Amino acid sequence: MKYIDAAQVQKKMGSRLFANNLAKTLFFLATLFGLLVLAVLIYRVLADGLGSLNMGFLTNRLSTDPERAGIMGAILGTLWLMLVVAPVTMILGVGTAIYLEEYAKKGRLQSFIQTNISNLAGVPSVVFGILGLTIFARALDLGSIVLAGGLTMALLVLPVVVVASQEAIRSVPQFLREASYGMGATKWQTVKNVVLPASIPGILTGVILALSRAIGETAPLVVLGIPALLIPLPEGIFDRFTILPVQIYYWTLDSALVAEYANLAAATIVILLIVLFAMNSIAIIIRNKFQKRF
Amino acid sequence: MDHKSGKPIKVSELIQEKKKSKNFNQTFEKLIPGILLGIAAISILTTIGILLTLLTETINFFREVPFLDFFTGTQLKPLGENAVFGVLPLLTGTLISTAIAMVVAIPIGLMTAVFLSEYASEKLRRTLKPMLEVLAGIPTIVYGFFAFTFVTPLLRSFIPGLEPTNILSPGLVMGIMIIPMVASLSEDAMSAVPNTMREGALALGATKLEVTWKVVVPAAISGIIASFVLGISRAIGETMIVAIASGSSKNFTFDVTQSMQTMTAYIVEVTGGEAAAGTTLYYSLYAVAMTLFVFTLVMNLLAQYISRKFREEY
Amino acid sequence: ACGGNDNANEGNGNGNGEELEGSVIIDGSGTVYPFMAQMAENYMTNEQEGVSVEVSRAGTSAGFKKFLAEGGTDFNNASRQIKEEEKSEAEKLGIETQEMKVALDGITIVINKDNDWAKELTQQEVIDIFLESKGKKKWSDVRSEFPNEEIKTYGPNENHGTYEFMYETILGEQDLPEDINLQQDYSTLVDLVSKDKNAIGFFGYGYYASNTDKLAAVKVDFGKGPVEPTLDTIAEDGDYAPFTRPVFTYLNVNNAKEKPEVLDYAIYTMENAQDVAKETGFAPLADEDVKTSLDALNGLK
Amino acid sequence: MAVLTDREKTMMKQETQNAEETPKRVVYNTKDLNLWYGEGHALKNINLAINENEVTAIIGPSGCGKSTYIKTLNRMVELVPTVRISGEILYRERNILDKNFKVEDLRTRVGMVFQKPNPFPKSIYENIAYGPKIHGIRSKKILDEIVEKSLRGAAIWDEVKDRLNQNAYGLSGGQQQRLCIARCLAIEPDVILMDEPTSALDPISTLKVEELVQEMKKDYSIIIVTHNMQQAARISDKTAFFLNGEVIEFANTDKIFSNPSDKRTEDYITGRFG
Amino acid sequence: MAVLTDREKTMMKQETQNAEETPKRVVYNTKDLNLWYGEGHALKNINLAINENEVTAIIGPSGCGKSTYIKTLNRMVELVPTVRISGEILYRERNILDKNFKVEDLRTRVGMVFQKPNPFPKSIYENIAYGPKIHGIRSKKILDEIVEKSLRGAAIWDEVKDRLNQNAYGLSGGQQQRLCIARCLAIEPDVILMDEPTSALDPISTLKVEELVQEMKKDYSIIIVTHNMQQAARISDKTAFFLNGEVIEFANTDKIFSNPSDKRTEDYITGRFG
Ligand SMILES: Nc1ncnc2c1ncn2[C@@H]1O[C@H](COP(=O)(O)OP(=O)(O)OP(=O)(O)O)[C@@H](O)[C@H]1O
Ligand SMILES: Nc1ncnc2c1ncn2[C@@H]1O[C@H](COP(=O)(O)OP(=O)(O)OP(=O)(O)O)[C@@H](O)[C@H]1O
Ligand SMILES: [Mg+2]
Ligand SMILES: [Mg+2]
Ligand SMILES: O=P([O-])([O-])[O-]
Repeated sequence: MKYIDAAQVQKKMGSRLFANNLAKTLFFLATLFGLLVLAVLIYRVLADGLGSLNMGFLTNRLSTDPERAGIMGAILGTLWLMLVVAPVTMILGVGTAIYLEEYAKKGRLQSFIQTNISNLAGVPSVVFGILGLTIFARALDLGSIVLAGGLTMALLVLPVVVVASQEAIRSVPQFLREASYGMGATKWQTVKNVVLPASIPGILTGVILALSRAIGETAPLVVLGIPALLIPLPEGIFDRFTILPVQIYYWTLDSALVAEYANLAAATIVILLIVLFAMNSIAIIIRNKFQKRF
Repeated sequence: MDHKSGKPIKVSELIQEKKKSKNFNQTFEKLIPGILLGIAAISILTTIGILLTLLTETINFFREVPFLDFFTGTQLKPLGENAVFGVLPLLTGTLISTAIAMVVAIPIGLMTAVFLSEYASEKLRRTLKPMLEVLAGIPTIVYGFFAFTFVTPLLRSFIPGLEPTNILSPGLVMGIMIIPMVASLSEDAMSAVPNTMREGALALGATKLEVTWKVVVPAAISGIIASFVLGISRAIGETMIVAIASGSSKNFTFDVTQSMQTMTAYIVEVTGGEAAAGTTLYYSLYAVAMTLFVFTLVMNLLAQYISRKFREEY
Repeated sequence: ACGGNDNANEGNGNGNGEELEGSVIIDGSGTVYPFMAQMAENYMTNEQEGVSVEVSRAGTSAGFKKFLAEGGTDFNNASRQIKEEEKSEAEKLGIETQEMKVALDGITIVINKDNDWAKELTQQEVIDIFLESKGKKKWSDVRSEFPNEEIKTYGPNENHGTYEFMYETILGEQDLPEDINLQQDYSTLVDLVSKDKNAIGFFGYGYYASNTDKLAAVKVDFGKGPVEPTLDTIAEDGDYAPFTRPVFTYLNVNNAKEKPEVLDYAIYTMENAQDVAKETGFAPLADEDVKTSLDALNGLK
Repeated sequence: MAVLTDREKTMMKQETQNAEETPKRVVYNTKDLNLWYGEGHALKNINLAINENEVTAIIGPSGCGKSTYIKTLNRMVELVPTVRISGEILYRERNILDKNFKVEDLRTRVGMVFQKPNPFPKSIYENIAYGPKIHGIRSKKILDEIVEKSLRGAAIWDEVKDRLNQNAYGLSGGQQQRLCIARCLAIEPDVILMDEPTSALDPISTLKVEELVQEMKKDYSIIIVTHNMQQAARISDKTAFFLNGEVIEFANTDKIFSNPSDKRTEDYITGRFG
Repeated sequence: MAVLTDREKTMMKQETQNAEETPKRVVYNTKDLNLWYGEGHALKNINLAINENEVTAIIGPSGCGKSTYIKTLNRMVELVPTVRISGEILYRERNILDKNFKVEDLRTRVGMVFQKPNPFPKSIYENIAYGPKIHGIRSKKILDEIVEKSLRGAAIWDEVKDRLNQNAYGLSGGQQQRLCIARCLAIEPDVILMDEPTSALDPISTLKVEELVQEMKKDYSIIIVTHNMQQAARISDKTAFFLNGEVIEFANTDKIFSNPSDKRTEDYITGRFG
């Protein structure tokens, strides 16, 4: 007995193929949708921001007067912040990764730390802000200075660095370690002289990605209490500071009061995006350059 | 054991000599695991720190505001003489914005994933993916600006009742922000489905669409659902977009054209505005943050559980 | 006030002395913020480059909480006078405060540009609109010829002195409407009112003055015909007097004694208050008010 | 030829007689087929005519193009993006390489069984019902019948009839492979392509599949790629020997294994290379 | 025994004579060694005494425990977390399995060369200098001398002397392997362990390494694991035959290859299994 009727199959074929093509188009459009929004977003930001973007805007201090306002303070603040975040996450992130990959015995403690890190990665950034506010700004009485903001941010991006470093360390072939042990090297010598140098590109990529995340984060620092108007330039990690995204935030909010602030916010976004783009490009270059060397 | 070159150096003797002076290094070597463990413990300390700070102040909060009042109260008036602390307005704000975001992110993200993993040629995939990654790398504050200065006015031009600050616009923009996340995690899950499975279906005369919906998606479903859950968690925790574009009305409403406040935006408002230590208002910050933390933690654990437990065996 | 301490000689109120360093932390009124921000900016650009003056705007009441605390702020801007309980809190903490009246402000009732019916209201009508008890839900409830549309009321939230001035002085401590939209940021309020045809809101004159392209101010009839709030009508004995109030900043005297830059800034503020007030949408003080404050400050040296 | 057992020889003889008694119709006629993966020329001037209701075996050393050829027959090879094809493949007189020819159509008529069993991660029942369902058969009753018939056809019904709703991955490798055959039978194909269907199976499962292939010949035309020369000898009517993308020899199986005309064929089947 | 060439036989004879002329001192004495990977019993009651200045070959089929044994000799096997060991291994009379014995010390005296060349991704110079440096030798002059001496010792000096600062991964596989041997010589070990050092190399490189091993015997004791029986026969003095984690036979190489006492040894070296 024939169950499958060839004529029937033929008849259905047309509509099935049509559905397939329709779906393909739909899926393609869906993919384009995200990119279209990206294009509109960038266009809008450029259209609003380019007019205000000039040397003065980059080098001037903040001001309530949109004509005179500049983002030198925010740029310096961002730099100082990175100067805290980079070494702290690097030390904590790489240290944790080395511990997990090279020293920890596979077991409860190790998987506990591992789970903990992946959960930390999912904690909303505003909660980190509260942590920073409570511990660094208040309990340690640092106030909202670069150091407090940097430590908060460092904890926030720590999981990124840990995970990237772990992957980098894991990708160092076992035979290199064996070669080193075979020479009578101790574990730490092996880690320091063989494992770390070989995994540096991966670690650096992770650190750069973490930094670019930190550069764009706003909520934790707003929670930490960064003033809306801070004219003096920060001169060190113990100064109060502002950063680019926070500046964007206040200018966007106040654009209802002074319409030109919206343009300042857009101009700041342009700078922020350029910085992020540059950092990501560096990360990609490092990744491509040092991939697959064994 | 002198080597044939006949040179006077005896490395093994040199090594023996050096060994005597290496005591410092040896103690250092012994300390290393401890030091590294200490560093690794910082991540745990961070979690403990979060939990402790949230918990202590939350307990203080519940000394002043009854637990039930907080979780069942539809009124949130944190300021003034007769402050009322009901978290429901914030919860609805959070859940509604999350729902709007997911209505955007789930279908578009999934369709994007399907297109990239099943339909796009390798070359197209390699150009589209990095562009989506750019979308994922844009700071949320930029999305906030975009929602406030572009999307809201755009929506207001054809939704008459839409308030200047409303939950709809940030919800939509949040959805767009989450698309790349859903897309890339779902795509990973689908790429993990072995090709032999696709070939099996294609060989039966199935079209790509049929292969996708009836074979690939079901096989990758755990990873796909995990990506949705992570997206939800991300939406719940998102702060700046709503803080900028949704205003700070603490209305208990389900009308998406209205201004609503999310838990995250409340935290920003309270800390940015006042938060003089010791007041109920100050404690409420922690109670809300605790609620937020628990929500996202549950979501993250759920995502991990789903992708671990229901991982298909093929 | 005694003049005999070490720091006194260093603090130089005339701004032509030696370079100062350090920081001055100011919080409080959002109404006063534009005034104080401008003042701070002038001070830092023209006077003392080395001093960092930070101005925030949590609102008068919230600001007092930060002011009256261990290691609190140096100044608190206020759009109302310090309250009794705040004074006793200060005493308890051993904080000596110095009141500095800096300018005059008029509570301005703002409406949407497209609102063509409520451009003039009587004082009573304004009060009725902002009272829950009067139940004015629709514009037609106010005057029958007004449109039959819902009134949307807006105002700053309870952190703000402006709210309290409204509640205590104008409304006689009666509740505002249940559904009034209260906001933390004045910018949000401006935005909301400018986009809602049925909106009516209230805040300091300055925020109206810098947004005349987006908002309209209601001319209030206090019995002698409609009065538009302007820098001229806003004065303690001016036509807009019933809605006029002085705005202040409060100085932490303990800090001023410890930190010469704080006192220096306080003196600078009073010396320039009248000019900056005009620039930022406030009515200037009378000369004698300035002098009273300056004398008190100079006494702290 | 020591490689062949007596049983195999007898079988071969029977087949050959069969083949001679009734001249068969051609299902697949390949003409001057060339195929490139990018720059790699994987199939060179293939000419082969494959008969209805026969088992045609394709043998040859690794990399000679066996899989490529069989995958060309249902155009599955096009899943590799770099593929270029020239020549003609006539299936039932129509050129399947024609742009207008719908691959879905072709694949509905031509089933395929792969080297590694590849059931879907669904229930046994759903695995079989998948094909009929996509072709629009919804009726539960008909589906039930198809499932039973196909599983019987693949000689696995008795082993799974009590657990049709269990996941297919609970089956052993051999059972999975027969399930895949059943899945392929469910859409009642005309031709069945098999790419080393037993190479992942243990000897007993292999035997079962081999018997099944013999059995199915009645109803289907079967083309089977195999590494295992004994298997080709045991079950096929015709054998094609591929080498470096070329067909070196194509003839009745007993001829190939007892008296190959090409030296390279002989070298290969006597194990001198490959 | 057809497997051995004449050259090999001659060589064996010489060695054997040598061995008989001067009785050698024992470097490694393994007593009742047992080793488990988790539940898997990989080494069973190993007893072996290995002589100074000899080449000892370890042969046996895949998985018999050759690598495991040789890695136990420098306790490298402990890098696998699940390993458990019982018994004694005396190196120069001291039990290396003793808790107090520092593995770093042991490994400084006992060098190891691995199956796959594993230079560090550093310059050739740095590869050789690595060992001396970790042991605290900093002087550039001394390091220079060590590098030259070691590279000469591994018969690769002439090939690389002009590009000492280039990355070691630029070398061919055979050169890399000799570099690894040189690296191991740089710390002047007493014993050198080699785990199939030539299995990843081409025949010519293999020959070079084999010659080198012969050469190095003067100064070092060498233990070499090999898959290649001819190699064992060519270069070793003693041979141990492992099977399933046991030492089946341990004797002079010529004895093992010409007249094995165990049937299994004979089966293995005549290629009957493995
Ligand atoms: N996807 C591909 N891309 C490029 N070249 C391929 C691809 N698949 C196969 N080839 C090449 O085509 C040639 C034929 O491969 P094919 O898989 O058809 O061989 P085969 O006879 O099936 O071998 P085996 O017995 O190992 O399965 C080989 O040289 C192979 O390297
Ligand atoms: N890391 C490990 N974990 C568990 N078992 C292992 C491990 N390494 C080796 N084994 C097991 O121990 C036994 C001996 O392995 P070993 O590597 O010593 O064999 P071998 O003789 O060197 O083989 P080959 O010639 O293939 O290198 C094998 O059964 C192997 O599966
Ligand atoms: Mg193949
Ligand atoms: Mg081995
Ligand atoms: O911000 P206020 O001036 O209303 O306190």
